[in-house]
Amino acid sequence: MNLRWTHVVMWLAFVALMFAIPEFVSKGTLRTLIFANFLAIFAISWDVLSGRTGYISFGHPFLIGIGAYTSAILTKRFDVPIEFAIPAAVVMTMIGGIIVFLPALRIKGSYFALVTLAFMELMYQLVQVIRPDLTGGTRGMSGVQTLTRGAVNGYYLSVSLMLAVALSMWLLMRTQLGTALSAVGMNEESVRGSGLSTTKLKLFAFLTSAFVAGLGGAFYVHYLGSIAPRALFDINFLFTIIVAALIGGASTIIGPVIGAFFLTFLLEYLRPYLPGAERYFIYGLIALLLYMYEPKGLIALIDKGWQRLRGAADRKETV
Amino acid sequence: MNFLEVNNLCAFYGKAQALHNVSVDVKAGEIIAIVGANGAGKSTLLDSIMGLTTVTGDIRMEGKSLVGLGSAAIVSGGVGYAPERFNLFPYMSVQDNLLVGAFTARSDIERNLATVHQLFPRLEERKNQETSTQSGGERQMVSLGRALMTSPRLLLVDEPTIGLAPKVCSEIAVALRKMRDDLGATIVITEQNANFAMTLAERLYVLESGVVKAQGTVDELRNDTRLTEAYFGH
Amino acid sequence: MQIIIQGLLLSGLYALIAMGFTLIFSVGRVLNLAYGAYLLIGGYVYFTISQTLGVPKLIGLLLAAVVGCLVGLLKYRLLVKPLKGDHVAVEISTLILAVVLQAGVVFLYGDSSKILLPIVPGVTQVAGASVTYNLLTATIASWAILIGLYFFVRKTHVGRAMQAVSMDTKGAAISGVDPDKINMFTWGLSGALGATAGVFFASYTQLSPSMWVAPLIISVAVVIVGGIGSIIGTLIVAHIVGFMEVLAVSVIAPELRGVFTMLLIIGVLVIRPQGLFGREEL
Amino acid sequence: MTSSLKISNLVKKFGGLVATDNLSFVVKEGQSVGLIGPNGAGKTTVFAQIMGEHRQTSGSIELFGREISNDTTPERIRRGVSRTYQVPRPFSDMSVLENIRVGLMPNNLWQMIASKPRREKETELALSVGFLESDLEKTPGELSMGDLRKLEMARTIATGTKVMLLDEVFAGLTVAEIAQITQVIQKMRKDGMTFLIVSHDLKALEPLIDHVIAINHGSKIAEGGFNEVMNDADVRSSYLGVV
Repeated sequence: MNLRWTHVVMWLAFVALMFAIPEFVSKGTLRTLIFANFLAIFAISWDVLSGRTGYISFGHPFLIGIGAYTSAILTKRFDVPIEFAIPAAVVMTMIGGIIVFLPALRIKGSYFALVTLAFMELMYQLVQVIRPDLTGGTRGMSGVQTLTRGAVNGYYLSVSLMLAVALSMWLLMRTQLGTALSAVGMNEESVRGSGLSTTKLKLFAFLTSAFVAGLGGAFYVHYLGSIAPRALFDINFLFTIIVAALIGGASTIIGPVIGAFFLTFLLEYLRPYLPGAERYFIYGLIALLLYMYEPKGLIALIDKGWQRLRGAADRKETV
Repeated sequence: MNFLEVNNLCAFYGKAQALHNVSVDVKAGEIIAIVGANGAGKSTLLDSIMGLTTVTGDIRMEGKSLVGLGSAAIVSGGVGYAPERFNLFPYMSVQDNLLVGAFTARSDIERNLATVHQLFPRLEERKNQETSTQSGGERQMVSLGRALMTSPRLLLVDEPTIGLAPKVCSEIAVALRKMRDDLGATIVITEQNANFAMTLAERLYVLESGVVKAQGTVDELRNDTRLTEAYFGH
Repeated sequence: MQIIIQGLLLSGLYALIAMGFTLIFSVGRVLNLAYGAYLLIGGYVYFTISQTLGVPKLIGLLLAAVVGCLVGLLKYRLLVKPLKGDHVAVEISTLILAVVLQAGVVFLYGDSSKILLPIVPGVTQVAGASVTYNLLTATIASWAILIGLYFFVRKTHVGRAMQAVSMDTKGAAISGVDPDKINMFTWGLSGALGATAGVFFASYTQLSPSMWVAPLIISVAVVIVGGIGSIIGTLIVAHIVGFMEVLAVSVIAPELRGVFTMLLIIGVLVIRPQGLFGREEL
Repeated sequence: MTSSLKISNLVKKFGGLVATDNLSFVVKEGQSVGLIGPNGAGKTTVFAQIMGEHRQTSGSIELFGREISNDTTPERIRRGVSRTYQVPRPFSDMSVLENIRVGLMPNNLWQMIASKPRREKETELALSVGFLESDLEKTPGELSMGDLRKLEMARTIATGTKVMLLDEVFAGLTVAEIAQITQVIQKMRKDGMTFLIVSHDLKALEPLIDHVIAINHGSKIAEGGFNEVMNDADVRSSYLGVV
């Protein structure tokens, strides 16, 4: 796993920074940060699957939705305590992950992406029709039990969850398993040709991604206290998740986190000028330009900048 | 000045260098053959003339450089190509395949079509058949026909006999000779089948691992050990 | 009877919608997820020119097609070509572009949906079913365009070159066809078709910034189920999708209108990824 | 000597086309055998069937006396046979060492997580195929064609293979690179590796092999010592052609 002390220091600094933030910012900003934390979790979940193995999921809201709906329905309609509802939601989402995994045994590339898109649209339409007494139909549900009161507590819960997910995924991806998953994304045939079962690896990626998505989805619904199909199974939401992962830097852990915070704050800073959905115009344009210019994301830009600084310093030394 | 001059050509597919300083000269109205084993770089040479690879060096037809031009410009400049795998359009009829070949030579369609039908009567009989249902020999005829539809002064044919029965091979040989004699086309073929090449061409170039190992007339090379060396190593 | 007539009319419209998407998928081997945005642009351009400014409807339709064509050309030059055949990158960037264009429309026209007046007003009765002249016009126009397109692709040099590029790019290049120019042309044509379809689609439903998603899904379904880019296949599958939708709405429940389309996409992709009419023709 | 690889009556049909036609041969343990034939003779198809990338129409493939036809590709590799490709397929964003690491990994998710990469073993393998210390952190984009072939061999050896199938190992290489790969193969032969090698470059192939099998149109036309096969009339006409 080759951990170095610099890693430990950087993680400690990161955690300390994240926990210190409520001391310095307003409650409004904290609410924005809470959304950024959840977005980061969703982006990490997307990246574990799509960024690593190359199986592009256009239906991630499908998984998140399973987690959110399961927990909301269990707590609101059946009075199941939250501490049981959330694990049950995660398990349901992992079952959903297996459903998404099955087509991946036969198809890949664009076709796989389209199937996942169809899953999302299917879920959107079914949720409104099947048992509206449970799902709340088109209007969704409100008055779902919340876990925390106030922005500060909400922030601490979301940031803890985000950091726990990020750290455990980071540790997992630093193992040989992480290397193998990335290898699947680069050349699946060569992974088989190295004697590794890609079916097993892919199943693991799908289950892990679903686990994180279900966890994030369930906690998210218990933070919001409400759920609506159009806000969840929505191309704009999907777009935000994917772009957060890509713009930050796919196939890394810190990348999706940076991407999520970047996007959330970009959206927030545009609010005074463009109050409605038209914010997505500037927001999307920036995302598109960044993606076209540097497909490896902000993390690669930062890295390049750092290398250049170091290069300049090195040159000075030698002179 | 020769009709076609290839000088110090190096060609690359990605990282692999497939040709090393290859030089070939062809006089107007000649038939020459590039022979050599599988992997010697024969197809690469023809692909390079057509602008389909990355090259260094020079390729000139009638003194004009072809390097850096796109395939479409090279075709309208008078080069026709029948590639090894034919690259036909599988779900189009024979006739439509030929008509695509006429994209840059629309004023000559009727004359060229008549020539093709005269050379290969079978293509006229089966003009509405889709090429995906055709035999290898028929596909070779469509491929040659499509190349003729571009009104070529230089015709490049990659492995005209590969996978074909001996009877079809001789049909193809007759057609190629007619294209030179009656239409005045200069022809470059590549062949793994050295014996076939020697019956058709006037001069040979022997290619081995991307390098020209020998060149000369058929008589000069017939008993030259360098020819068999290119295939068997000794 | 009502179902058959409704199904026929809707399917004709769907065939028109899917056609432009099919062309790009077939010739360029690219899934243009921003395809739905052509319909969006077409609808709003027509709205501005004919409904707001009061310019004759035919000119409005024509200008919508021209703008769609320009957007298509720009998309190819600025997005698709620089990304050179990286399919995933093209899909992701076109998806982002679709969101950008949607937001652009919100910016200019606001979030709420607008009613597009019927292009041809009036209603008639056909075998007991009431049919708006508007949808009838859309269907007739769609059939006329499809037939025209079919003959264009089959009988002209440029049309045959499009087929050639879709089947074998190298073969096309060595026949003197420049694949880049043909791609360019196809993107323009696809944009014009999409924008035209958008005008009819908007007058059938309504004009709203998110109206691009449903046609995109329909196009995806038609292309996936029909196999790669066949005009005939597109026509057939557009009818399957259209009739399934009409049946679902009238027999089961209106909310389920799209469910069977989704199931069809998933089923076909998983069981027969090459599509029901899976061969690569145009 | 026991047989490492035994192919019996192998047939592969693609629709009407017969790609492999009742082919049988044996590669004994520690032997190095050349598989030659003109373009389109069906050499690569034989490799694909041995590895399970294509399922044969009929016939059997035995590895160390055990039928492997029903095993998946990764299972066959675990049993000790693996191949390289004419066009190398590296992991594009990984260093030389990481590429080799994938070959060394256990096929068990838990062990993948629990066990650490064996960096010394990775380095040893890289150096054994002729990489320099300075190449170890390079990515495939920075490597030459010869290096890519070496990398693929190293990853293949890392799987613990006992029988190596090499497909056109010399294609696209410079003379110096051919010499280097030859050296690597010779050393591995001394160490007891079994080889089946496809190459159109017969001159480079000759020193590497104990004997040759020539195939054409999917069936065997000659087998024996290199010179014997080269002078075989059928082999000569399959290469030079008849009119």
